[in-house]
Amino acid sequence: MNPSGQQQFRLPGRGSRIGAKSVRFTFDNKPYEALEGDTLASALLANGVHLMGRSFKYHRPRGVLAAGVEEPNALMQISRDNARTTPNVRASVQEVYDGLQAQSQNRFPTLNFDIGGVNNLLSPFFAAGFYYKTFKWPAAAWDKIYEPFIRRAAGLGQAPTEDDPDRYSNRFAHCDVLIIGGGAAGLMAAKLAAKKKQTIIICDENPHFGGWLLSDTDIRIDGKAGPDWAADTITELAAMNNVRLLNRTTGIGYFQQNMVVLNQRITEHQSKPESGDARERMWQVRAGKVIIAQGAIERHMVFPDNDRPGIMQASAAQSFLNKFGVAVGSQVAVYTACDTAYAAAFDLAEEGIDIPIIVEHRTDIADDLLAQASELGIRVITGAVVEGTGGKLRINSVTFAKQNGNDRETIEVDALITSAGWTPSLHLYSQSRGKPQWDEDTQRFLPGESPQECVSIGACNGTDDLSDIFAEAAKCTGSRAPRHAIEDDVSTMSGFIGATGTSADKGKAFVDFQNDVTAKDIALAVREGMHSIEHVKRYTTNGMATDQGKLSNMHGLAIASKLLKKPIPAVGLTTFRAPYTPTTFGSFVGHSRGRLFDPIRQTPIHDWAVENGAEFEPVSQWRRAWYFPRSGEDMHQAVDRECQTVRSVAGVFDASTLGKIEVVGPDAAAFMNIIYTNGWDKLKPGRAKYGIMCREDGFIYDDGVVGKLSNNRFHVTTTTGGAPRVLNHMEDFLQTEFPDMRVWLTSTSEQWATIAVQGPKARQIIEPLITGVTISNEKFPHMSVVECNVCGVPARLFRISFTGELGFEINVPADYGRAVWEAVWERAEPLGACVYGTEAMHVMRAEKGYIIVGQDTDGTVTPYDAGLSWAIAKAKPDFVGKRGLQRPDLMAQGRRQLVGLATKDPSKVLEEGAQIVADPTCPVPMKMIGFVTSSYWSGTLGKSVALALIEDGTNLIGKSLYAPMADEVIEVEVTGTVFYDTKGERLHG
Amino acid sequence: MLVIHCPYCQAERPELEFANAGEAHIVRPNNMSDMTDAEFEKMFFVRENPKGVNLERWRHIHGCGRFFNAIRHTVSDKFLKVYKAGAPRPSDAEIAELMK
Amino acid sequence: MRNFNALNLAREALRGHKGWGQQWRNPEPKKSYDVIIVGAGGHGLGTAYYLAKEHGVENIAVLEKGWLGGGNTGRNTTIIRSNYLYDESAGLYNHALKLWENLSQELNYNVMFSQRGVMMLAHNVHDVQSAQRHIHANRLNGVDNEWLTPQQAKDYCPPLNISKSSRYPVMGAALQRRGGVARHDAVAWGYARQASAMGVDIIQNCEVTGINRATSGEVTGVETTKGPIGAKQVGVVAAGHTSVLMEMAGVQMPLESYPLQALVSEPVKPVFPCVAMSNAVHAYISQSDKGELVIGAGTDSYLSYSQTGSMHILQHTLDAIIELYPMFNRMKMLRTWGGIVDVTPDRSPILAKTPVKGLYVNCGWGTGGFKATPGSANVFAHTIAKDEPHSINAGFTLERFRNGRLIDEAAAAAVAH
Amino acid sequence: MANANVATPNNPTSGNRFANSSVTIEAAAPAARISFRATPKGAKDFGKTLGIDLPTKPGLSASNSSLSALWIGPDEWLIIDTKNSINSLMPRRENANFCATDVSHRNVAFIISGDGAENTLCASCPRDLSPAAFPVGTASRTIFGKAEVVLLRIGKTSFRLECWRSFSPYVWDLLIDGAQDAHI
Repeated sequence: MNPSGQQQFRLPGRGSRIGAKSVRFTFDNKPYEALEGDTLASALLANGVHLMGRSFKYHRPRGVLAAGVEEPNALMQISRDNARTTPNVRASVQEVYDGLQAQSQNRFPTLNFDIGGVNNLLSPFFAAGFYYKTFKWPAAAWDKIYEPFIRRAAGLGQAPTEDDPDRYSNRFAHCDVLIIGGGAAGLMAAKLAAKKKQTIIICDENPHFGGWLLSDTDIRIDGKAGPDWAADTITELAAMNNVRLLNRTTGIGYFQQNMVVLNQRITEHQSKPESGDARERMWQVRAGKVIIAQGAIERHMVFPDNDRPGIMQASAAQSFLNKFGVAVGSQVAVYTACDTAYAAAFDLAEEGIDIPIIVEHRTDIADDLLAQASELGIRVITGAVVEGTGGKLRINSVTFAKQNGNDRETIEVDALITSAGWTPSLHLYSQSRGKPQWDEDTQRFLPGESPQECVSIGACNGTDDLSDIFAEAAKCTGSRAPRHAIEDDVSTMSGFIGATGTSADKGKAFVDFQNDVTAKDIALAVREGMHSIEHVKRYTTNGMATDQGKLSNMHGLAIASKLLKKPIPAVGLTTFRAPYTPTTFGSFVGHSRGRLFDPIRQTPIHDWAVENGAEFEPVSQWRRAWYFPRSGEDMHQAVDRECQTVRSVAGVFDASTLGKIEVVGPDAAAFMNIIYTNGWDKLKPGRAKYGIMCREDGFIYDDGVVGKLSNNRFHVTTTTGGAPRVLNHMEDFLQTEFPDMRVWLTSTSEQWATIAVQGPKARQIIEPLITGVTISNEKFPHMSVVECNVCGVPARLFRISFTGELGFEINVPADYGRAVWEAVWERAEPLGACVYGTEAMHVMRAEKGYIIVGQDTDGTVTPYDAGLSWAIAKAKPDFVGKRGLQRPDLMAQGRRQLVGLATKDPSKVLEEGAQIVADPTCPVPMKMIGFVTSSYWSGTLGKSVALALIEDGTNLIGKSLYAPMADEVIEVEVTGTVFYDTKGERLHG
Repeated sequence: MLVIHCPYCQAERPELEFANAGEAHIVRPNNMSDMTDAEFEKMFFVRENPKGVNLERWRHIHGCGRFFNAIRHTVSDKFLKVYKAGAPRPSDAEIAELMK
Repeated sequence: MRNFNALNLAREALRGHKGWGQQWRNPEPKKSYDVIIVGAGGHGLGTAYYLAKEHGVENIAVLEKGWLGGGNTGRNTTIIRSNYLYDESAGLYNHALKLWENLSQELNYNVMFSQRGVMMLAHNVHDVQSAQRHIHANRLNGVDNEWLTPQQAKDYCPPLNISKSSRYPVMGAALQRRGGVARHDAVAWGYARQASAMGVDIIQNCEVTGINRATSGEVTGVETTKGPIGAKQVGVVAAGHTSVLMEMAGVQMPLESYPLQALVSEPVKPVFPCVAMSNAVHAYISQSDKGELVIGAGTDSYLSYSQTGSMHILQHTLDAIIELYPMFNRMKMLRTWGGIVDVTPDRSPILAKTPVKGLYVNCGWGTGGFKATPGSANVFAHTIAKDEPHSINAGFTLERFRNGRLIDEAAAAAVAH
Repeated sequence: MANANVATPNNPTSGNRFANSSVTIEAAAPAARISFRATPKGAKDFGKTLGIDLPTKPGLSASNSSLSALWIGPDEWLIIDTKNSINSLMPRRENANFCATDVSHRNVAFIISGDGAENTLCASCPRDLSPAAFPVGTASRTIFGKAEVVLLRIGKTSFRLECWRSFSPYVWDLLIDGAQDAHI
């Protein structure tokens, strides 16, 4: 040991997981050296730094407690740069890399001197549940004063403030056997299963496989030291192509039907990650069989002032020593109720570290342990308790006594290691919906029956003995028990649960370190009537910190159980929630970020619109050209120009996003009769019709023009957003209600690019491009459809209009969409026509009173309400929605009906969504009789136009109503829905 | 994500390929107009919603496209049986047998 | 019951909090009660509280199969708002919001109601139209709700991504400033404590296994795992389990029960000042006083009583969260959990009498019942006490599914939440 | 054969190509495609016309030198012909037992090949695509990220992926993102 320089607590030649190369890192801006392979915690301890964090509520100084994922105290902010900063990283897990920057959290101004520490002095007020009892006076102060204060004090690290530049990825995987945990149990299971030619995935959350074998120097398997046996086994497995080894990979969640989600960390330990490498990868594994070999987690002892830096788990001290060659102190006391702590003490003593005392809570200790202690000159006091500790930013003394309070003694130490026994990790077993069973003998929960194809082996199954573990591995893989020469000082892993100490009133005996939950808090919760463990948890927040109760849950349960005088299983066990350890959002999101969040669908004509300056609007998954501003135009001016140009000359519009469904078969018309409210028997091939479909409840579901191509074939169009659900709706009725109909449905939405040409000169524009048919008004009247060629391409040409003008819609196979569009535009532009977008389309259809499903209807509107009673074939014996429409409320008088509204001041444009009242002087809450569904400025008409759903609207035509706005009341007159060309003559031009 | 056996594909497929389509064996009568309002309510709105064995419809929408029926336990979420659309509702005795 | 006040708190702080008694009694059930409420969530406990306090009913029991507040009350993301579209909804939720504003004082229990504002994002023209329709209707109903431009939304909620190039660009937002969040457990505990003090027996670990009716049809009591208990009136307030309970009385319900998940991140310092919701991309988020980002996920597509959900639902939820708040990509998920939500065909609740005399039902809150807790409890108590609905819940009947007079918030806004 | 009077086709994926050390992803050439729906008799009849038996077992496909017929559902096939024109494939007249719909332009396709092809797909497709579960010739409609696709395994390490054309930019980007990890 070199007490003056860097890494003064590093023990040369010790540590199976570290290399010789040194790396540099900073903690709170101070530079330190570490060795390759160190965790941040082992590196800081090597440098004699124990103070690593502050607690959540009381801001108490804290050191590292554990060497693994259960660490509650040593949480840090790790940053590569401003964007790559991560809060709440466990120093016991983070591997050190050259250049790593770590900052302590939840302290101001510094970790050594934290003003928040005043909370510790106020802690008598801040007992469990104090929030609920206070901060209520005066009422307004909660939001303004108390809550902001509480929020600032809580919260640990800082969220990043920039977008994360790193990549994350996902992999769906399938295997015969998934093994979670690569300790002795998992490795042996993998070895045996692999021989059976099964496909295997084995993962371990640590950088190295081996589990506890890496921390225990006493184990020999076939004469090999634990780490060597693990390394050889890995080499063997890695050579087999049916085995996938995933280190730094945590089984975070066990879902239905043996789907287990693994989180793999790929670059977090690298100084300079390869660009392109994902930071993390999520594995969604569907396994034939799952073998859980997660191990067990050592519990700390609960006693007064058990949280000073320098106090840690015995197993952590042993891991720091044997994996990293780090001594956790020079005078290390031990407080234990479990045999395993002796191994830690002996390992430390053998390195020459002073072990002044083992305070043994139990009275009956195995003779060989006592003998070995005595051999090493270690004093053991049995039946004893630690009553308290001294020190501020580091422990400097420990006070212990016999359980009856006799023989009190205080000695100087710089570390105290404790063990209360081991808790089998049941997290994944429980998530698989297994019910943990209480084992009274060993005072622990163990896996019970497995509801899924899964088995727990090793320490997580409560098995301590290595040869027993290997036998379990053999059994669960259907193999013969392997023969191995095993040397292991088997020690039982059971211990003590609950709080110890004779003078419980002095000091704080922490159960949950991070959330500052003490044994007294648990007692208070019980006293206040919190008798379910879920109540205790929620009232005290025990087990709700970032370690999710891995250390605290059993202690909390035992304390409550004792006070309630109920057996532990009767108090209950809180549910184990995924994820097993906190898991980056990014790894859940994986590839689905930015442009991959959701497909952005674009039409074949999209690029042309981009090149011609269109603004776009998102419509369901699509981007649609909204309007085409010319230089200097705002939206209003562009839309105005587009509308007036269409009405006076013509316009070209990309309607490709409309849904299209081919309905084909001998029973096609009969099927259409069922799906639509309209009748389809009389429609002749070559003709088209506007159709309405309802749900069974009678409300409008979708609409669109349908062309009849032949007796057996309809070309159905749907709304843009409605296409998938309409097809599903049709398939549902076809497959399940009318399976005997010979009809087939095929989506052709994307087969066709649809180019609408509308306006007085529409025919003139397209006529020369068309071959095979005559499109005169006589030969090809309004509501016609024909198959022909356009620009030499097979096309479906419709004569339809959504503007009220003479109109055509050209459907060409999508690859030809852009070329045909350009050919149309080449003819249209010289004639003074324009291209127009969805906004102008909306204005023009509103001028004509044509509805948009979803805007002028909202799922509570019937065809009658929308003024579409003419589209209902009442004589049909059946159609979807027929019975629903007959329900009393749907037939009632005075329902909201679609009407037009004319503002008294024609220049006033109503707001869409504005509510309409009959009496604007009525006090709030006002009686609203309807609302504006569509409203636009009509440049063509020189006034505003609006559609509205108004109670009994058709009977109110000519009457005045009011739209009360925030700052004015707008008077309107109820009108019909058609504002432009009320006779509809222009359609037939 | 469940794994669902599609009776048309005769294989297990991931849930992401399917859409749940609600309660199974709701009869849409031939002459809907004769239904009372109460009967319509029962058909369109009222649902068994059992805590236990549920007879439900699925559509293999991103697979073979077919609607089919399944018997699933709503506490364990386990499928007990799948069968093609139009096949008769399994008898209570058969369902009880499946539960074993 | 000792009052929670500064003086008592100070006194207790100095003596190790030894003097606090039980917040509620744990009695054994009596042979019979005037009113039995089935389900000790916030709505059920609140109903008992208002029955005792406002209607003078003295002999009340609340039966709970698990532990009180352990269902959806303790599992939701605690969003409170009242900016609903239809008059009936606005009336009900605004009644609740007014009660929320004084609930800590009323219950002498800090429910930590924090009016930090609820912002609902609009991502396309249709969303904007829908938001405006809500805002106008809300104004005339006396419910606050205002329109924010994208920049104003960003100012109100700095982590929000308002880039025009995002997949679903933010085109604005509707903000209800009076909306916010509360501490869910405290609501159940606060009601339980006061109800218990007024003599209401809260009986936990007591599952109802049958509803008993006289030959003439009316309710006479319930069968439970603690034996039969008589009652003149029974109110079922059992969320996801409503169908199962009502079936015991022979009443079939227009309900379906779906798994709903939620999740929290690890705690961080204050970074998200309000509640923000997006129906279009299905993302709901706020930050708790502890510092956790609280995120509501979607429902699975199938019925389930398992209180667990699927991985892909969590993924889709976080996809949406990161689309809107890309800076949270490195944050870590700490915990997920699931609940069972009972959903009606029109996504509005049922708060009503039933065809069975003496049997009342309060259900169908779907994913958004927490916000209504005090209002729902208050009018449901009225409905039971008077054997007729309060004017506020008069529209929330069972009959509406027969006559077609739905309160279809779902149809009007894609998702009611 | 350029014809000044005939519009020039424009395929959104043409020219797309990506390669790294383990996988190559390319846009497939335009092809004639039919969505074919039929009764069993109709399927037999049309199979005779095409000169190929339409597969009747789930998940199978049948191929000859230019044409592949993919089983999609019990009454649905996707017929892809990389050489012949759609006009030469489409049935001459309507038939009460089947329905053939031209979807040549609805779909586009990518060819994913190389040792990392399976991994590339498994980044976003939940199906088991191992050779044991998805041998050469297997065809299936499935889900790829948030897009519906049809997968056909055309070789030991190669797949054809068909998707609707407006999803192709998304599918392409997702394939490339998956390809970054294909060597793992």
